[in-house]
Amino acid sequence: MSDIESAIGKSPPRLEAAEKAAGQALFSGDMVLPGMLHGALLTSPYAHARILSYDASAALAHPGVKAVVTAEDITGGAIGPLVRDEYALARGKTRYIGEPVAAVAAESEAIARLAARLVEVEYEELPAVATIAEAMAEGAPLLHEDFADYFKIYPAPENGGNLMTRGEAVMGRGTDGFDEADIVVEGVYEVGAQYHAYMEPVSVLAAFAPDGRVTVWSSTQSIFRVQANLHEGLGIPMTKIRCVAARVGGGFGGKAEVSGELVAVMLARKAAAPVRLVLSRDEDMTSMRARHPGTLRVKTGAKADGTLVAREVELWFDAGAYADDSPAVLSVSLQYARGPYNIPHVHVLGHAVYTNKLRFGAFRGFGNPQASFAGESQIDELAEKLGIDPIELRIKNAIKAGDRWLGGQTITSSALGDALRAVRAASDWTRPRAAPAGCKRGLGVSAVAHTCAFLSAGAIVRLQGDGTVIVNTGAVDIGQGSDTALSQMCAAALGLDIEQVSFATPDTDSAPYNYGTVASRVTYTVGHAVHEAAMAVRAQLFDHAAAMLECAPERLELRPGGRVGVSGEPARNAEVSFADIAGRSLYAVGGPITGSGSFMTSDPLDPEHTKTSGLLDLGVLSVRSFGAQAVEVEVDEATGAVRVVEAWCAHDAGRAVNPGAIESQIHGAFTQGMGYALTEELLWEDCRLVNPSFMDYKFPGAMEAPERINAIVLETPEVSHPLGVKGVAEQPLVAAAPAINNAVSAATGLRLKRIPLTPERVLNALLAKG
Amino acid sequence: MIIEEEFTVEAALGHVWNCIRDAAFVAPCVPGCQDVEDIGDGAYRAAVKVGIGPIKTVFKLDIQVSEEAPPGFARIETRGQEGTNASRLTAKSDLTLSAAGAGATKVHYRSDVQVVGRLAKFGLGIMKKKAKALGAEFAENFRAAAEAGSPAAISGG
Amino acid sequence: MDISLRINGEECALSVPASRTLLEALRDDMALTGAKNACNQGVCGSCTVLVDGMPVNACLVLAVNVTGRDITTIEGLGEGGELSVVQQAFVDAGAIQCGFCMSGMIVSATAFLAHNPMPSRDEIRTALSGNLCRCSGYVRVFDAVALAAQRLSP
Amino acid sequence: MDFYQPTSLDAALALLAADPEALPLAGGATLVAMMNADLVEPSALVSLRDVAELQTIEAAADGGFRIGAMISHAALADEARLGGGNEVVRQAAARIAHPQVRNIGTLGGAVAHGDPSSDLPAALVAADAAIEIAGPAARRVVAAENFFEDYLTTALKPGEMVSAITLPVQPEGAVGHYEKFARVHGGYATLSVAVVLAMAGGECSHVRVALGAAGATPVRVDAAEARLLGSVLDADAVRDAAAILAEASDPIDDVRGSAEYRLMLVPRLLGRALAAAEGGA
Repeated sequence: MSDIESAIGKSPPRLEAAEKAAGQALFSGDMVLPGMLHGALLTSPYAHARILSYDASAALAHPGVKAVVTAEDITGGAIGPLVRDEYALARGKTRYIGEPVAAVAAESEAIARLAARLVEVEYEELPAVATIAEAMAEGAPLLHEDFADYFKIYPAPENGGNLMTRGEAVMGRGTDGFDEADIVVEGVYEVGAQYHAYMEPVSVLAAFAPDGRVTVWSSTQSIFRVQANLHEGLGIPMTKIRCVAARVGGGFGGKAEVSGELVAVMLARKAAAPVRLVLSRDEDMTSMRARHPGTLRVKTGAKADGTLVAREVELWFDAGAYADDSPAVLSVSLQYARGPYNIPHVHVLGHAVYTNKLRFGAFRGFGNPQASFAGESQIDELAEKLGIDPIELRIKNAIKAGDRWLGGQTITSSALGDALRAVRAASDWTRPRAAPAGCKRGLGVSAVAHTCAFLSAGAIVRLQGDGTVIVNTGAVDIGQGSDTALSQMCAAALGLDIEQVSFATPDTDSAPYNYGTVASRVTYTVGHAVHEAAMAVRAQLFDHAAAMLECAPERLELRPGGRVGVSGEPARNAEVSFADIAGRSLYAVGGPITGSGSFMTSDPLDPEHTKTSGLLDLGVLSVRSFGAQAVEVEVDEATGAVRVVEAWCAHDAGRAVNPGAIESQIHGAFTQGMGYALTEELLWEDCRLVNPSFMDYKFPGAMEAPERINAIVLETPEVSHPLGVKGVAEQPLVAAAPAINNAVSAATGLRLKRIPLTPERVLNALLAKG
Repeated sequence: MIIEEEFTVEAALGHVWNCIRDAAFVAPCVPGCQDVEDIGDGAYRAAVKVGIGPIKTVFKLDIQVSEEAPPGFARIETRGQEGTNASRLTAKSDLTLSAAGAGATKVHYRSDVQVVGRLAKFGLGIMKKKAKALGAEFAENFRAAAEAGSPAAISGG
Repeated sequence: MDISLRINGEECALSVPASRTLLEALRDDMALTGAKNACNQGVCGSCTVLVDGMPVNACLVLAVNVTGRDITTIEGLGEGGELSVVQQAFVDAGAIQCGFCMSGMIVSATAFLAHNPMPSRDEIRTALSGNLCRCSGYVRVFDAVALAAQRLSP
Repeated sequence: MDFYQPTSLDAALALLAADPEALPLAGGATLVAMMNADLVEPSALVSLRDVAELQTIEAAADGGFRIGAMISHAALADEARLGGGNEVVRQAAARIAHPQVRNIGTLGGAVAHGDPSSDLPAALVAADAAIEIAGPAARRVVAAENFFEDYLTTALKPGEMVSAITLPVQPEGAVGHYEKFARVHGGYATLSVAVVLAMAGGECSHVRVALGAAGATPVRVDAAEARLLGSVLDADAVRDAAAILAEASDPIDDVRGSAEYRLMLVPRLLGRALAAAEGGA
């Protein structure tokens, strides 16, 4: 790395850190506009019911109420990223308790909330299905009778009743491969529903200008997904939709698709006034989305020497009342059900099923946490039966550069072996752990792979009058630090210091298209476009400099701090500054210097390598990065309580743009994965969510934080990226639950197959084991 | 949330059936029941005061006997709300009466109650215990009333 | 009701209904939107402010009940546009990610350090047990408080 | 909603008597949380903030303590004088939620709320505390054990409020210990065991045990304590005592644990609490 690219590998504080520390950061719930009204939702009290009629008269008569909207105010079509099975508000039918049915705009939030309860809705209750079993039972009531007619972008099963999607992939000889196995292990694993618990509940501010153009500030992970949904769901042409990202208080996938934006826009339109809709915590937990709960039957076969030969998985996801991202989550989950190993014979089959519960959608890891909890737990069971050290077994079968993933995509670089060796050494793997009286301690391991290139992204880099540059990508920083990292990549490409780069607030009026801050993609995918755009600016800078210095562009070089000079002649007069060039371009020759970049992930699957059916086009998802974790836990034998003592998390970032930010992502993702493993579970009684509050849904606090989380950032440069970078924000969550489960096994000898590992479940298992 | 109660009344089946189907008779036995109105053909309206500690409210209920096989079985559908729709209640209850020798009657009722809204946020565990206690209290009141005399003989609640 | 609160050293007259929480008064009446509402039940700590120097959940305190008291919010920690030592330490330690919990976190840390100049890591952990964060995993948050303590100590 | 800030207990009581729908506002940790959740809409609030009489901790002549209702959990947790057997109350206050709530919540507020899974009720029963009640007509004292009647239901009559808690002088050498098990630190207890224990010559000379989150009220059984009295707190004695306590318990099923699990924890946490108290003796 020449000193030109010095902006990479540094950990400057985030660009917006000071603003956030001062309490000045403006989240959409903090924003106020003159004449602004407040929105509130009326949600369905029934899990499944036809909506017969509305009577908003009482609500409208209430002093301070300015507008009431229901499905009758919908002026667009159905929405949904993969199957259009949903509307801005429940339309014709309501399909889960807590589904938004109507909304009110009023002078205060209190009035809006009270008036929302005055909107009378006549329902005709229908039988509901609370579980996958009930939903798939013969003659079960159908949530989406006309599912077959919905617009879809994936191959859906025909007349499957409540079956939303069925995906399958077969590699090598499929299950016949088990005939090569000396030892086979099989088990059924269950995973609970995890809530994102972003600290900022869903919030939106929408305002129409007199010309009918709406501006929406919202807490979202993708301003373009908001724009697309407003267009599809309300029929507003994109020329009349401007989406701006306010500061976002965490998303973790929960804000990848729309949350309250359509309702706020409907209210703002009808009330002809700006409307701010901010959900309360229990509304957010009851009405929005969570991670897919489900069941995975996994079977793995290996030779006596530890060579993995066959893997079979059958997976059932409860997808809730609307698809949201479910078909994609299922496809990704299946693609990771083989695990990061060279298993030749694989057969994976998955189903996602509609039930009368809130929608299950994108959440950090996107189906991989479920598959990895089952797969990585079973690998440890196999290691025990084979009498091989769990890390040895993983290293032996670890996938390497040049190998092919399930589906046929070629692995461009793999640091899996390095990661496993790193955590083995760092955790002093073989040293037995002493535990206080009444407790047992153990060390567990897990391996992980996840993608970081997904769909498309654009970038524009513009030279400013003083020779600094501004980057505009439309990628929303939801707290993971992408504003800073992308600015660093741009600075590196132009030899600038980070202070010489500013980052444009994501705004559909000015930003190039970007799918969204999802799938660990921003560093790699958007980074690609930023680099390309910066190089386009570099070329224009060199053209100008060549003229100004009267030499061929090829003889020029970038010099740190925003200068272009003749290589080999360091003297002052043999260089020009970016500012000089900017002046020339703006006022003399050539016109403004702007570079743009555009990138599309394309790594088509190979049907010869893997037969698939019912899966999404996974060719738009590629470039895997690898990692491993070792975790030490302490189990209290009297209560069954599990505590994480310490964790060692090695993850390959290709080339660490901002090492500090990557370590922070590892700390946060591991802790979120620890919550998934130990305490976090949404619970239903039939179709009613019973713990929609932070009082009853517990995720790790300061007291639960491990004594140490050792973040180990590996750097195996990614050949397919100009700067060699990869994204790692989801991996550390994916690896946590299986590593913790394996550590509990090491400590107690138990082989638990259901998360979260609540104290009650652990104690009962301890007693059953005797 | 399931509330199930089974108790024996020292009175003849026919008599117990008449008692249980007479709203004016049953109302005083329901703890917190303030008034009940018979709207005809198995439909009733009732107001029931409910409280746990400082939380006090009145559920306005619409009750409909949806199925009936006198004198042994009745299915009752209930819908209600409190605090201008702050919470909503729906319940499906099955009531079965059977002769239990020597002029006694076994009363068994099982209702599946769903509460949504502010009261549901409060905590299912406590609500179940409270509901169970209300169920037991009703059983005790009804048994005493049914054994004491016929519907007409009942004094105010 | 007409009340007066001393907010960040400035006497503020307000007329609020009795049911208005201090959090609502700060955010809606005083446009001090640093304190956040992530749960409104006193569990998450994102609404932490100081009343007479003590960290409290502003969502559980009625504005009328703290009339005449000294209220300190995140906006009042810095001096003349400069970040306080604790605020700067959170920036420098890389503790801030999405930032939504940070106002409450920094206010809690500030009050804690005022009474515990050289805390152990466990004492820092206990002091912040009422401030939930979903992004950081708390590692850099503890580092930031330790850094602030070091910079504050003579 | 009206709001009053009287400066004397009598004035507060008069205000409460004038409006049966009015409620006293102590710290607000539970009351304001319920108001925020739309569960309670009092017609008036009588703030006790400026009632000095309720804000004192006095060492009583007999060596016990009289603690004013408006003492915050934080102040109670920092009260070094609450040692020996009364340590159980100090520890319980220190385990409530987290710093912010401990700075807001008050002893009187928590006691009047009467939530069996909160921390102070069981500790007060184990310490054999008495609840001083001030009413429009008269002042009366009720033993903590009889004060808690059901979920969120106490001996308080309309217009009455808790004015103070008196902790008795504990037996010589007694040690208090509050053992709380919750899914995460600061959460409501799945089960808690409050113990006051004195040992003499290696044998148990005094013991009071109360369980939190084990029923509608704190669970205490004479027979369980009798089984421990005179024993060396051997495993059998602890197991039998725990069985008696479990028999008298009727815990709820909720997200913090099933009833069965809570009952399973009774012997385990009782053993741990007694060992900790004995260690401290």
